[in-house]
Amino acid sequence: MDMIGIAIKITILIAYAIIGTCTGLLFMGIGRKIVARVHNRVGPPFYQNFIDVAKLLSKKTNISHGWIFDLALLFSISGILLTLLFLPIGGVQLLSTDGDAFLVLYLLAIPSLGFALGAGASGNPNAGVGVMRALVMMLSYELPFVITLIALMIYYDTTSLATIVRMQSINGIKSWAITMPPFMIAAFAADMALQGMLMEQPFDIPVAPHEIASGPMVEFGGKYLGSLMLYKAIALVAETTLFVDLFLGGGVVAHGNFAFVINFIVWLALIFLLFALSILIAASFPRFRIEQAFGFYWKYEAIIAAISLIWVYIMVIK
Amino acid sequence: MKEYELFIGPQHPGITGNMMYHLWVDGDTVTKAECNVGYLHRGFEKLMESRLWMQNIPLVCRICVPEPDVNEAAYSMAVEQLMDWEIPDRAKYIRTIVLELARIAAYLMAIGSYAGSIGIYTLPQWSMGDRDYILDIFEQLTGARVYHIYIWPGGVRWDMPADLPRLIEKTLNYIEERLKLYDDVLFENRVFFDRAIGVGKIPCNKAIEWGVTGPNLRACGYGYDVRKLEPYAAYDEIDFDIVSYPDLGKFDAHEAGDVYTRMIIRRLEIEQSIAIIRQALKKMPESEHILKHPNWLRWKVPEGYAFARVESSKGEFGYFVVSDGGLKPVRVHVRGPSYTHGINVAEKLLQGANIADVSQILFSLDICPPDIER
Amino acid sequence: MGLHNGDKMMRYEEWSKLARKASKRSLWMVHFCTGCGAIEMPPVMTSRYDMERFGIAPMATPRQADVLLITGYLTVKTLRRVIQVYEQMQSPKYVIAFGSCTINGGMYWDSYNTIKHLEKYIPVDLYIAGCMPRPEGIINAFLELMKLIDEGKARGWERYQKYYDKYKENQRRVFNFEVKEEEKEEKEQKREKNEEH
Amino acid sequence: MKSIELLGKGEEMHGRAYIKLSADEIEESIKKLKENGFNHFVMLSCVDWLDKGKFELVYHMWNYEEKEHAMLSVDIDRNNDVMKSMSHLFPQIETYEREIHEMYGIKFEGNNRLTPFLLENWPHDPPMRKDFDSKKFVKQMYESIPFIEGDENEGI
Repeated sequence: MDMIGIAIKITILIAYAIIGTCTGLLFMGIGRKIVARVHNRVGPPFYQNFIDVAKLLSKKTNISHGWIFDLALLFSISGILLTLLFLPIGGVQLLSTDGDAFLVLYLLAIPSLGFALGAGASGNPNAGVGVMRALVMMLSYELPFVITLIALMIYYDTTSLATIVRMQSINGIKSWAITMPPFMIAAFAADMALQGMLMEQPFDIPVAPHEIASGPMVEFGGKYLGSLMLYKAIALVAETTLFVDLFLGGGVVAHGNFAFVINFIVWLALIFLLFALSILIAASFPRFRIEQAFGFYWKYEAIIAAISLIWVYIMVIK
Repeated sequence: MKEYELFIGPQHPGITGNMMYHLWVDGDTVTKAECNVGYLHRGFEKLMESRLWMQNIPLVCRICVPEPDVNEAAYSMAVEQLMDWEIPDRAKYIRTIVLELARIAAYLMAIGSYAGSIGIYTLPQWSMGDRDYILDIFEQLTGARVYHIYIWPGGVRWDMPADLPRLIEKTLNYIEERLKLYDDVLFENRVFFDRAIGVGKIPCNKAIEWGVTGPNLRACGYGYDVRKLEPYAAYDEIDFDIVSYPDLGKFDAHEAGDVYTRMIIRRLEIEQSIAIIRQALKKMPESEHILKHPNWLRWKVPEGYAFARVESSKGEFGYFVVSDGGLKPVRVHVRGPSYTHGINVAEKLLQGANIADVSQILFSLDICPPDIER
Repeated sequence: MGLHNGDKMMRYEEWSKLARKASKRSLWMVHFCTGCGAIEMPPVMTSRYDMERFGIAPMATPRQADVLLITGYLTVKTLRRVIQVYEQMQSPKYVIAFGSCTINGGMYWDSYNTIKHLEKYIPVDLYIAGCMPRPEGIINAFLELMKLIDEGKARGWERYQKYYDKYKENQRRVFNFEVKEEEKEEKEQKREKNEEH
Repeated sequence: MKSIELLGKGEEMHGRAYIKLSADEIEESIKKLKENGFNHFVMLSCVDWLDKGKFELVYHMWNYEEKEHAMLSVDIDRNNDVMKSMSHLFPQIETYEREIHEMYGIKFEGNNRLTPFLLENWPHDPPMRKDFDSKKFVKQMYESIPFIEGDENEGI
């Protein structure tokens, strides 16, 4: 590849990182505002999260707990950025390969593992319990999510995310996967899995403040916490984008020369709606215990996902 | 995973104030719990021995922070017993109203903080905001939001303003409306049932022996309430029924003495308190509001032992006052309700509990550390 | 960040001005109810007074927080934890003390277990007077603290670093309940009085 | 009153039974009352009578059925402050005895948990005793600690 090509790729990479963080932080801020309205109060300004990150990054002392602690955070952020690169955003996918639907699933696990590594290195028992819970949570929500993913792959006969998005965008909204009955129930299962990925109630078990004092984050402070917030912002975008890509046609509604602008806006609106739905659910439910969450995913959600899988299989055979 | 130690508190969101539980945890199960209190010990009982009888009134209300009025009432009643005073009828009714308003405020706080402990942050926001309207009533009546110093030996400090009943009625109506929303969010929430039913059960046959009182005892199926056992203020003239375990009104009864039942009892007693206040406002007679005091600086209280008890939102509050006929009390000993269920009972309930449930068990017991430590 | 070198001092100054602007609008406080003033914290945090408007939020652990609220009297036992919490917080960090009991002991002036002057043990950036301070007072204090941060005057944490030994000595004395014997002096004073008579 | 009848002595004081007992009788009396419906142990208080040279322990018991309150009072010598522990009868007595041990220095034989309870690291006399002068202590301890001097413009 020539130099110009590499330069363009790097520029786009930086643009992705900036778009990812800014969108994530903005949405988190608007989310706080929405939750505040539910709570009957005014709430912080929508740009509050930018200020928070700026403040955390400008802290003067930053206590590290060894090189694993430092490295783990880097691990998480690079993992989540890589995930973002593999996801089609408004139909545009930066990196692609065959079977990237599986790849994304694995890449999404990397940040959690990095997180676990860092929290483990901090040596706080609360963090240890939190990490255990986070790993169990990952194990629980992956099952229904993978089943729905397999259903999609069988239906579209591909393992490439880009193909799934392209197939769904042929006729605009009408061809989105969510318009089909089997995928409606699959989308429900996947949305619950998304709730777990975003760590919102009733699945905010790994970071429960009243139980384990915010779990893995307990020893993070200053710049480390700031980086963690950046990671969370990107993760929010990546996880909701995955859902949009799988069920909502990646937000692709227009084709043509400048269609990507429209698609980008539709994508933004869709991930925001998903995020808003998630925080509204969070505002009205208590949290589960870990074994209850596990049971919920493996009993009810997995069965729902399996029904959709069988349904899709019958449809495909016919 | 090998056994490890966990400290819940004193700086921890999942603790009911400034106290600490030292937990030994194996996997997810607590194998041993030890309560560590004393973070709020101000030595009130020592301070009271060196102050005049009237000077103690501003001190006693600091003993239970969420519900200060019960302390003033209990101390005043103990002094009245020693002085052989019968307080005016109007003062009795005003005391009833103030104590019940304080009870509603304390329950709103308890329910809110419980809801926070299981992760539903909407309810604390609502209930604390609504509690503030009750504090507004207190502000109009007594001049202060939290520490009122309103109930005095011999009656109440000043008469109730003529327009206050209207404000009280308005606030009560508002809170009744809001309770329906609370039901939707917490008390009829499926996840709440999953979390709370069968968790943190007080063994009902042991409850009395362990010294459990108040709503926690009523959740075990014993309908004991100091308001009925030893009626103080105007409770003997007011018609109300005690809420106790199997009869939970519109809510389903599940298991006796668990977190669910304890919280439902609190929820129902808010409605009961509202009914009591309405009756008291209707029946309130016109008379003096306070007896004439002797000069406070030379006020000697006759010799003797007196014990006064009041039903607070947390349980039975008792004041044991000993006088040797002097200017100052010889001894004032406070029985805080949390003294039993915060230390002994909580230690026993936490043993074998899941660490996810530790916080909700503590909040559902409604432990108030200042009344343990004083 | 990290531009602590002398030649980059100008840029550091400019940067720290920006940092102060950010940190004044995002004050996170430790969730620690040290005394009875904590009863007025829920109303301030929740729907009626809503301090999240100003970017103030409660945080579960001291590592994540900027502001330590001392809500009322402190017993010696709590002071030990407060200092632990304060030292775990990451600077810049601020301390707001509530109520008259942190200023001079308030109504607990003769109690054997409460410390009387908080500023002998940790640096205090701001006091709120009253027992107890009203929610409006608390919000006002936060606004005042924001002003101080903006002007670069809230530097209690630098003071703590500078006089660390003195603070530690005071803390050691109070933790061990060290009684300073003044009996000799008292006796001498009495003797002098007697002689005068 | 039922408790006075049961134990054969005592007087009524402001509607409650006040029964003076000796240290040997107390365990039997509490047991007897517990069997006869006094199943709620309210509290255990201690009063320091400095001029009479004794500590008075008061065991409060409550009968839910009869709605009766009994105060069982025991005197112990101020110089020989040892008492038998009653914590096997009601579990919460253990906590009260811990507190009284800390605040008055009374030793309870048979209570294995007489560890520091409210205070930490307390090297002086038990503070609730009448001969412990709180004001003098505050003056000697808290007031003697100096303020941190320094430049006015630094901090604060």
